Amino acid sequence: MFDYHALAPELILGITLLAAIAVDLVVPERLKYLVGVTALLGLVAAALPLITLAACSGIAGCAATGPRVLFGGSYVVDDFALVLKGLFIVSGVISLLLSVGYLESDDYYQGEFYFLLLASVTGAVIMASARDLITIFVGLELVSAPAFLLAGWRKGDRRSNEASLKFFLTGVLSAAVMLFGMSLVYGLTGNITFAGIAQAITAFGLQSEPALVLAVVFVIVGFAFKISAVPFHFWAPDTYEGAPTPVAAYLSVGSKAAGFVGLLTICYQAFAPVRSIWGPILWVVAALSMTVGNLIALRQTNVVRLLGYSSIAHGGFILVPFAMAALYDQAGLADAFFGSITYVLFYAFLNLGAFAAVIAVVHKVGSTEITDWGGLNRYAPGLAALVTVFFFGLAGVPPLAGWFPKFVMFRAVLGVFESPWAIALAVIAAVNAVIALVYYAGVVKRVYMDNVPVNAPVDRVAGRRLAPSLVLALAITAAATVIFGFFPQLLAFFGDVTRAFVAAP
Amino acid sequence: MTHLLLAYAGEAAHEVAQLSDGGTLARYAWLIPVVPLVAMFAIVFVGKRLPMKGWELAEAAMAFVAVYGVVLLIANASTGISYESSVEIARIGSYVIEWGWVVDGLSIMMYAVVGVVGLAVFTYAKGYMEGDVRFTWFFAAFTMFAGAMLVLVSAANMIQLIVGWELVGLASYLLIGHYWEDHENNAAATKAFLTNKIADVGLFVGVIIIGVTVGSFRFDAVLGAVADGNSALARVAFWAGLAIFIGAMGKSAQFPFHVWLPDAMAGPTPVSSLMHAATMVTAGVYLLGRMFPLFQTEGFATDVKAIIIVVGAITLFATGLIALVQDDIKKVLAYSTLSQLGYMTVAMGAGAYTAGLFHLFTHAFFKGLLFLCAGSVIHAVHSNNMSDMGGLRKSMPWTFRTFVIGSLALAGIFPLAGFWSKDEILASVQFDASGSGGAIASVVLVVAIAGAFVTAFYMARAVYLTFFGEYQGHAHPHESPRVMTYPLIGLGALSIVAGFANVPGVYEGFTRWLAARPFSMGDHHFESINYALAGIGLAVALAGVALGTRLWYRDAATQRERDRFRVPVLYPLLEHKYYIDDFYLRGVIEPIKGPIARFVDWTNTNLIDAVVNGFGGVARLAARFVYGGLDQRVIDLAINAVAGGTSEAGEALRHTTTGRVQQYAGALFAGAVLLVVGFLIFT
Amino acid sequence: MIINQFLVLAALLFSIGIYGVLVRRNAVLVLLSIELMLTAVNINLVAFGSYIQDTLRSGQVFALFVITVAAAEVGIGLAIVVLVFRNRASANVDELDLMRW
Amino acid sequence: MDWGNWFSDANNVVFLVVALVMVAASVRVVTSPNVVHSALMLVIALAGAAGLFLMLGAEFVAWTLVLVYIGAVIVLFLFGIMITRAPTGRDPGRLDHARRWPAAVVALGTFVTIATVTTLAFEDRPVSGAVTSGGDLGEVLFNRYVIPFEAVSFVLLAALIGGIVLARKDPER
Repeated sequence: MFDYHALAPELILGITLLAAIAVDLVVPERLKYLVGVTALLGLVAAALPLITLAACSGIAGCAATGPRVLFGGSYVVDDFALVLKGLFIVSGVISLLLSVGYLESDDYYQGEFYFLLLASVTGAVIMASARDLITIFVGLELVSAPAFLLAGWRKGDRRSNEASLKFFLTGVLSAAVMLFGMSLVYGLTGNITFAGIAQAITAFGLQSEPALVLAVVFVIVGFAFKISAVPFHFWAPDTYEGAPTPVAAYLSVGSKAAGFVGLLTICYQAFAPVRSIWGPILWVVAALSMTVGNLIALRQTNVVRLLGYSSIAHGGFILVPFAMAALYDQAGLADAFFGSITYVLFYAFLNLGAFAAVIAVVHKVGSTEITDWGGLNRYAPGLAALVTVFFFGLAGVPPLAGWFPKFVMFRAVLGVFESPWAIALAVIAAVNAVIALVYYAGVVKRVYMDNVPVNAPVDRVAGRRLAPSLVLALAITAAATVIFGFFPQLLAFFGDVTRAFVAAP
Repeated sequence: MTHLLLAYAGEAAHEVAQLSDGGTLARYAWLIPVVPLVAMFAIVFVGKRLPMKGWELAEAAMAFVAVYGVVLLIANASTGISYESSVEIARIGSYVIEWGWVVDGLSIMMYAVVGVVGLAVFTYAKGYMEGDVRFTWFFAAFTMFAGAMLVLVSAANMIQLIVGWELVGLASYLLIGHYWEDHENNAAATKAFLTNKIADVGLFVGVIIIGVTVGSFRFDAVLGAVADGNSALARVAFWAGLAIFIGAMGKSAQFPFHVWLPDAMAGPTPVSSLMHAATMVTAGVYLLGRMFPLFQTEGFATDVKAIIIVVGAITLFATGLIALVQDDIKKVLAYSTLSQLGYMTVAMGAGAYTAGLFHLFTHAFFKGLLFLCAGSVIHAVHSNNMSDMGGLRKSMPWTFRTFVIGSLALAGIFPLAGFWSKDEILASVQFDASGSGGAIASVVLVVAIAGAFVTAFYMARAVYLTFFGEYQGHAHPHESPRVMTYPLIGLGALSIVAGFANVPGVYEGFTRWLAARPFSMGDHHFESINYALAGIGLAVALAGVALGTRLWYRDAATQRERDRFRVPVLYPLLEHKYYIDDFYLRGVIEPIKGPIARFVDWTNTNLIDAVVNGFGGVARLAARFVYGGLDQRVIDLAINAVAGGTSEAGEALRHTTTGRVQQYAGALFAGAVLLVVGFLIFT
Repeated sequence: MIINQFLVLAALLFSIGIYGVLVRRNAVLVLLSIELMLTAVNINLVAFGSYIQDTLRSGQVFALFVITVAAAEVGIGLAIVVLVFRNRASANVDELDLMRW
Repeated sequence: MDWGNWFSDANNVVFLVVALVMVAASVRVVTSPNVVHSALMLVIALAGAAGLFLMLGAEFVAWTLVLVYIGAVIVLFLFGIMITRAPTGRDPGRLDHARRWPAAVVALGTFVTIATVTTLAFEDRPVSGAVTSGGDLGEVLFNRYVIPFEAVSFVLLAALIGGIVLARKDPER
């Protein structure tokens, strides 16, 4: 029968989903936040089995140690899966905390919102363990489908409508392309489990098969869309800008991380024998993402849009270790894998923090236009400091947490610095790191050095108090940004344990 | 106290000497970077509530560092100290990231310099910043600035060095932009930050290449690999060394990364003082010193030294000339700092570890002093421009005396500090020219001697224009309060005596202090003073002073009038219409139609002037060209073009996001198909 | 029956779908075109399933999942289209340009 | 390959006919000036696909396609068309962009790439029409693929709940 312990997080999340609907049906309008509380409790409860699974060998009555392989290799609960599940749950919790105050401040449907957010997190949690094409596809759809709807949650706002429709159409389209690729993978290898695909590629000698190139690229497109890598990125800035800001935060972290999980598992496992195919392709995508994302971000006047483009660029940084995969030895490959995962982990806290700060500032200032943020530190010095922490953190200024993942990324790519391609990519990444600093510092500069704009709607909203949940989210992310900057090992440890993923073929 | 049997790194001590591990003193040296950083947080949180608004915390922290540094220096002078300790904070696979502190000759020297100069500057800043609206904030950032530099200096590994390095950059950004109400200061802060960041890319790449090759980021592991002749490191040493030098060029403002430093004058004067003397700009030279064996050991990055020496020589001469035409007194000093950093870089490029760092040591005192004096003057006359000054020697006697001491030290006049250190650099370059440096070093030697002349020349100008003649400003100048003059006197005294720390053949203490490191530096030490070169150096410096006196020691109605050359031979050809007329009038028309007597008279009264002015004019014209033509146009243009180009590219690219979802879809398909087709074609 | 005849048909349907996605202005019609593409995927999956003679029936199961997910997507898509239409009285995708650059 | 042999198989003739009908219907889906016609043409294309599935022995998939798509999805589409009052007359200019040629080039390029690459990979290897029983499929579905099965049920639930929220008209707004 099933290993219920291994499936406990998913089961708890599933039950919570149903419970959320039930709560939503029975509570009156003014108590709808209880649905959010239910979702929050469910997420926390789902995190508990992660701990017991991680510590399993020491628990009486828990026989299995090491990876738990379920359903004939379709579903695997290993350290990698546990770490990523943890990340998804944490980012889900923070996204929920960001949402509560935001939803109550205006006339939104609350109960359904929490339900959909939870459903999306559940999809991501499933993806972390998915080791076959069907499960990962369905998991991805469970991440995306609620997100399409959430992007349109500000029903009366045409921008939100647009955001939703654009996101939906490009999303479904990229899913179709990805499915076409998956069908070819299935046809060529006769397998849908990642392990089976990898074996079949070697056994049938498909390494230089053009059809496999097509299949690999098409599959990558599906995930590249999710991580908004150039040239599959166009939806991201529009959607971030139009969608409710907490949704944008979730899209840029939870949903994006889910895309990376798909990319990591498929590339490093199913397509492990054809690193020479996806390596160069992701080289191009990484270089383009960093450059295009950063250059366009330079010219943005809206801070959410700016974060949208910066998130594209960060996606590129995360892809950098992938790019040289063809040249790595086994240890180097583990380093590259670790590099990407670590970047995702750090970036999650930094970016959620940045969005939390944006939500808080918008609450005070009433605008996402950067010019309206001028002189923020005169009337909200605490928020100004938080903006500084997160934006400089994203820029990678030590000792804030952002420096460490960049360092790991550079080390991974320079691990094969004999290759001119590695040097070229490192230089591109380095130049982009500098460019990124310009626009992050630009926002900080406005916050501290500009005057309060005369016509800003500041006076109208300046006195508003922040929701306690938002303050909690800010506290968590700010603490993470500072503490993980000084003690990166606390977080990098989780990246470290995932190395085994690469070692196991 | 356990003693380590380690060979003294230097050539000076031929015998195998004992190095001490420093005992308790070294084990608690981690306090040196930590105390200022703790003080910074304390100032941020409680500073405003304290009676002196946080200044006392900053001062106490710097006093602690100064005392600790000096005590270490004394201990090191008696028995060389070499101690190192690290605490692991993170681990990437087999790579360990650590927090460590190094207590050896090099770092002790830096602790002492940062502490002593910092203490003087912090004391002075109390008076200078009095009444500033962001007084507390200033001292928080200022303490962080010093603390970050100490983090950098104490780093036992390259990662920590980068952390300190970036923190210094961040603190300088905050401090340069302190008067952010003025837009120009913002721009200056941003420019400094970005120029540094671009160069930092080099450091980053270099550090990672070395770290990956050696398998550790610790300095002792890296230098150990150099000592063992690690072949993997030898293969990449050139590129790694070059990358690291690029990083050093950014912080130490070497050509063409020097552009940020003059603009960085926008910050309050104490910031400039600390930045130019002890922190920030010395970081690059310090880094080269820390990594010195990599550049010096045969088979490693020795080829980079040729680049280093050339870059240093260009910097020292080109920027020295520019100092000649500046009106802003702080800019004169800023360009002079660039020039002196050029000397230090030249020394490093010539393989003269001790000489380069000795100049860093002496320069810290007199440049810190000069900036504080300039601040005192600016404080008094409410203007940075020398055209608004003049005649201040009467109203500001202490500032005048100390400024003259600093200027003479900088100009390299015997027996002040600058004389000894500059002479040692010249001697090292000469030694290099006779050895591996070859022709390049010979040329550099000439450039360096010419630079000594220029240095004396522009400092003479600064002294005469500021303190002599008639006062031209509007405010009523007065001597600064004692909290400001005492630091001047202290630094003035150090500027006089610091040079005696290393007199070849007489007292070589500094050489021994610096040599207290576990790995051989392999640089050359002189057994005695090179009298010939010392004579030449002193002669050109005196010539510079003399020429300056001839040109600027005179009274005139306005400062502009005083700051003027009369060059009847060169200017007509090149510059000003007025001078063309003048030339015709006095050089051609009058002699022809006037009597012979007038011609003889003219010759008598003007020929010497013409020669003198002509010589000065050449220098001045060259300076004009370098400043107006090269520095302001070409380099600024290049930087602006890069910045503008990036921005334009962003603007163009941004229009690819058309808002039309079907174009997004088209891009998605086209991207996918192009990736496939491109891959199939190219492989 | 050979595998290639199904593959060519699927490629054709997929490309026709792409054409439709790119030229149709009405969001509902774009969605219809995407359905064509998914049909192409299903043909591929089922044909490959038969070709491989997969005992796990992965191809057919995959096709079932694709069909189900596509149905859900159509529901979501139409809800969004209705929402957009209500606010701007048009379902044309090329008029969605409030946000760009 | 031997076209004579290929044609002698009755299955292939049926395939050819069905495929031609599907392609023709698909082309109409993307070119028809009438939205309702487009939707109905999709029905034909899908029916053709169901026919192909039957030929390949995938009976359960075929009937699911018919039930889910033709029974439900198309009806949904028609509702969508009516609610959004998409133009149903004969006016292609309002339904299509002027940029047909670039789109056709992209589509053609995609087709050539996919078709070339895939047909070269598989050549003319045969496929069997052996029937898969629904029981077999169910067995696999509820054992091996139970996780995606549950997940897909949540996708549908989310689509349902979220769809209602987005599509309903809020009385107070």
